[in-house]
Amino acid sequence: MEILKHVVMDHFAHRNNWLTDIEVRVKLFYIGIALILNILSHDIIIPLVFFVTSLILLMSIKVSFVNLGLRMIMPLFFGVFIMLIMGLHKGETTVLSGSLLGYKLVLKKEGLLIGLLLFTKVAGGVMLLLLLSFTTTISKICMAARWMKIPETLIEVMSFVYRYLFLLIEETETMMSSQRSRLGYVTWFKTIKSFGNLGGVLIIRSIIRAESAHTAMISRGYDGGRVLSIRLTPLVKNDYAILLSCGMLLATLFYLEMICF
Amino acid sequence: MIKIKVENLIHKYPDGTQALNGVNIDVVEGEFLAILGANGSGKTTLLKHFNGLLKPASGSVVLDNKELNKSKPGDIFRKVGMVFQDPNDQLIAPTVEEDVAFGPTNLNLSYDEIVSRVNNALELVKMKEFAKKAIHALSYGQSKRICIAGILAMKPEILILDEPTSGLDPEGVKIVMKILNELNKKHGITIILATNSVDLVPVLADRVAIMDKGIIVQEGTPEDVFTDSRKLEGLMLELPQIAQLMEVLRDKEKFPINSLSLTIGQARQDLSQLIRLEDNAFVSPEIS
Amino acid sequence: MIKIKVENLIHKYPDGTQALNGVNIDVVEGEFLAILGANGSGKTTLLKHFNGLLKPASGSVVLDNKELNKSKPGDIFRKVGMVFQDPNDQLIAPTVEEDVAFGPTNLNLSYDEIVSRVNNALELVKMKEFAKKAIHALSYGQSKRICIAGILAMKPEILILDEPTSGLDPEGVKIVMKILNELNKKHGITIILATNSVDLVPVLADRVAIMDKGIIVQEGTPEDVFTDSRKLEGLMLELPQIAQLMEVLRDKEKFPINSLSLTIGQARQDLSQLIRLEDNAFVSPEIS
Amino acid sequence: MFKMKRSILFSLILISIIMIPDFAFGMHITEGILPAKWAIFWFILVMPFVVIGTLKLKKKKIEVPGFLPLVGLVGAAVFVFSCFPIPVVGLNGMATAHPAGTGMSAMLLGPFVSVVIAGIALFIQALFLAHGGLTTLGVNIFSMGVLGSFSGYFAFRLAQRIGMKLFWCGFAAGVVSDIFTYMGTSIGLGLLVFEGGEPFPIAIMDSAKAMLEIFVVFMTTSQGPLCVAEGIVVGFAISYVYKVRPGILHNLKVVKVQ
Ligand SMILES: Nc1ncnc2c1ncn2[C@@H]1O[C@H](COP(=O)(O)OP(=O)(O)OP(=O)(O)O)[C@@H](O)[C@H]1O
Ligand SMILES: Nc1ncnc2c1ncn2[C@@H]1O[C@H](COP(=O)(O)OP(=O)(O)OP(=O)(O)O)[C@@H](O)[C@H]1O
Ligand SMILES: [Mg+2]
Ligand SMILES: [Mg+2]
Repeated sequence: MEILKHVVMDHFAHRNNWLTDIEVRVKLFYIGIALILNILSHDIIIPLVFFVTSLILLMSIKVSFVNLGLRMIMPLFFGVFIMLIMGLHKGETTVLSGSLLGYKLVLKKEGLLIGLLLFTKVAGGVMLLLLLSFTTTISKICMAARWMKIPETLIEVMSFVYRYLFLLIEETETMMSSQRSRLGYVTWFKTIKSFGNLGGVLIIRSIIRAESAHTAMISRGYDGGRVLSIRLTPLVKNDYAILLSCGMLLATLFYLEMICF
Repeated sequence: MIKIKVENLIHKYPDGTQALNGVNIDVVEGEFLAILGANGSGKTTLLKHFNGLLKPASGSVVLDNKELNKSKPGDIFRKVGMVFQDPNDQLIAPTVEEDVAFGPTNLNLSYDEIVSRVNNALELVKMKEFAKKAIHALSYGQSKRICIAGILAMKPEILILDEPTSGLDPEGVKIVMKILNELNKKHGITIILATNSVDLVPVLADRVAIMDKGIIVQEGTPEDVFTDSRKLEGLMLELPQIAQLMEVLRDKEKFPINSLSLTIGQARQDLSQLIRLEDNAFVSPEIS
Repeated sequence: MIKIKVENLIHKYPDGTQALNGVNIDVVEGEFLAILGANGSGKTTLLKHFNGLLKPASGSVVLDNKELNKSKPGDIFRKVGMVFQDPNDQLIAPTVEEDVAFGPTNLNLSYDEIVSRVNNALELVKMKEFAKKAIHALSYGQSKRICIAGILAMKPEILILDEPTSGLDPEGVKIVMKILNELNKKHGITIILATNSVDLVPVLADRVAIMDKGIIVQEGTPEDVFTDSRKLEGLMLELPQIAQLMEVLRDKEKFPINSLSLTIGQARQDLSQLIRLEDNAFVSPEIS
Repeated sequence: MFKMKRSILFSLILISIIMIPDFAFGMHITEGILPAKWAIFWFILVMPFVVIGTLKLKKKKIEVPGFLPLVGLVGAAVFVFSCFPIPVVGLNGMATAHPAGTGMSAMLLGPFVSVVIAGIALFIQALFLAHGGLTTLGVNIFSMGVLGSFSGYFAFRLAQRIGMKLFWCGFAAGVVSDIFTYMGTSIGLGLLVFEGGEPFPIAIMDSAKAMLEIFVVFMTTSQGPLCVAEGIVVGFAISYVYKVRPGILHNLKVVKVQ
């Protein structure tokens, strides 16, 4: 739970800096195209370029290494894992071999190289994602989603999840503390049982909360219409300019990769 | 002019609890009515009848000469705004701005009108700089203010509040009470407020209704209602601290006090007058 | 004897909020300590350090001469019981009985011992007849009492309470305060209580510590702490109502009062003495 | 020389196995791993489920007032539930693992709505926690959303049909949905080995072997015991709700009114 709270906070996106000020649709366009280029790439250059540029951009708004590191750890472990799988299954040239509990394992060079490419793609892709999440609030993403004609219902459910997620996390933490302070976690089975109770309480609470949220909505005139109300401002010249330059940059990158490698 | 007329209101919850046992009360336009009662006396249940969130088992609630049962919900919510006890139950959108805009949007106003109302409401509760903030990043007192703003943006004629100050520190209480006082006295909004704390009621309310076990047992100006501590104690309530002191002084110390002062200002007057009386006695002993 | 010693305690929440900025405080065995502070001043954060629920960023908390960081959680929780602000966050078993038994069961006591502890705890909070009741069928005040019972059944030496009376009606407040007073004075349990309401503190606490922005700014007996309203107002707090009245009488009306009385009883004495003084003056004007 | 190589291999594999519980947070496939063709394939595969789920939601939203906040809040609760740090013991020793939670949401809200909730949770996790990703959203919705929800739902209903106690119904939903989720993830990863160039049967065999290996690694490290632990937790949770507020389960039509 601790780690979750540490990471799920979106306070970076609520700060004011030049990256958060960029139109959300422009950012989404850039990140989207970049992610596609990232997975299309055949060598490690493009992912590394994305990794480094995103990192620099994030540094420019003073995101600390600790914050980035915390979020990068798990994806990077995943990258290592994938490298191993690829190494064990693809290619011919044996690098290492051995057996584990009688199961024969052979690490091969070509596979490891493919794995390495995937590893860099993970690093690049995740850094791009972080670039988006550190500079864009969920409500802005909801607005953009509405502009993209994503069904209203989905956006509304997401805004509810987001609204109450923090509240429920906080309540759950308090409940866990109180269980702990009454020794609810002393043995494994008691721990599991305590978690079970906690899960049950969580469900009951969320449903009671949903009822009162609905009451509040009705008493504020809700009759099945929209939940979210703020509109996106229309795109202005500046946005188009950034959009265009992003597009050109990405196109150049793509072109370079096509001819050079 | 009578704004809301409640007659013989009875409410039964689905599990059989009869939370209201025949409530009668009139709310006059522009007044500040406080409903006072112990935990479980039925305050919240009564408030929810004022805007039709609950339906009476029998009896009637009449708003502006029209029975609530026969009005369209939309019309009622346009007139009556309600602030719930727990701000977390009331704030549903992800950011402050969107939440305040929620009500006006449902009134089908124009975009510009919505924006101006949101701004005005945030201005009134002094939370303008928090417009873009996420709801979950607010402190308790701040979220309480956003609740009020969200209702104000709907420009209701009647404002209903369920324990608006519980959990707030003294400064927070003062701010909320100041907002309410301004709304009532300057903007003429009718205010109905439920509470179980006695100390803030006398300062503001024009009229107090005391509830117990689902009925209204007493009604009148704060001065009328707070005359007898024993009666209130029977209802699990007590006099405001100052009134308790004055009562002790009157009954035990035999101070010559007529009516119990409820606020510090009144008590100050009363007590200093007493001393001055004694001073007079001292200056001109011959007269007495 | 010093039970808990807090030195230079600093706490940082993950999002960077530094909620405690160097707290120093000693808790003496058997005392009743009240921690007073505005919303967000860091009371809850401090309390959670007393039983190791939060870990200090720097500084130390020493319980019975042993650093908390180095003790086993089980040992700490055996000694220190904590009652949280919202009873709904604390009551997790389906029925009253089961909930109160939750703690003792985890202490691996014999069945008979558990039963007797549960009974005693329920007796203490006067909730014996509710033993079989479902938790969700309790009123707010009742659930608050069950929370206390659940902790009492673990027989802690120290009882920590976070705003134990918010949301309760005056009667409920009185009952909870009576229970606490009994536990402290009769059973010798050390009590630490956090609150932002000033009116109940002076009645009970031996000592008051005032928090602001994560540090303790003042500490002393209630009489020491509540001497100056302006200072308190700077901390978003206020004097108890009675003390406010006495202050006005002293400063504005020039009543000859030395120290501000905090309770109705004290104020009664002071004021009646004053009046009697004047009476004396009246009887023998020559002397003055 | 050969010995040294062997020990390097061993330590590599051991290290990665020990690390697994750390990244196995809900076990989502990370951004960047899937090549474009597979990404598109998975998106197309899950699209019908998401569309049906959304349509169902839309219909229910109009029919049942208050259904929208209900789905949102239960979604948030399941999200929080999937963050419980459950201690388990696997080959890699004592570790804390996190339940998938889809069994729970499928049980409460039905499989299609549960797919939608899983999709939203995955989207938020991809953004905030960098768990999973956007191009891998498809495969993750497939394993956690589609496989997890439907298997959990049917396991629950089946267990109910044969008259098991509510605890065991919840247990079944938890265990089965968890196993299927990991199966989905193994399939997604194993298919990466699949190569168009080789003859089809060989390619399939290769991927199948990889899938199996990945699945075995999951099951023997903390994820295996986690399935059981999640089952117990879900079982306790659902029977707790039934004991305290049976009305909730009746209203959601999880259990029939006696
Ligand atoms: N949803 C419900 N179902 C059944 N009984 C209810 C429900 N809500 C309230 N009650 C009961 O109705 C009575 C009145 O409740 P109400 O909430 O109106 O009290 P209140 O005066 O607002 O109290 P408080 O000061 O604690 O807020 C109580 O006895 C309560 O237990
Ligand atoms: N989990 C958290 N993460 C980040 N900041 C927090 C967290 N909990 C509390 N804070 C912040 O730490 C400060 C102290 O909070 P704390 O809860 O200790 O205050 P408090 O004195 O108990 O206030 P209240 O009277 O409102 O209960 C506040 O500024 C608050 O916003
Ligand atoms: Mg109420
Ligand atoms: Mg607090």
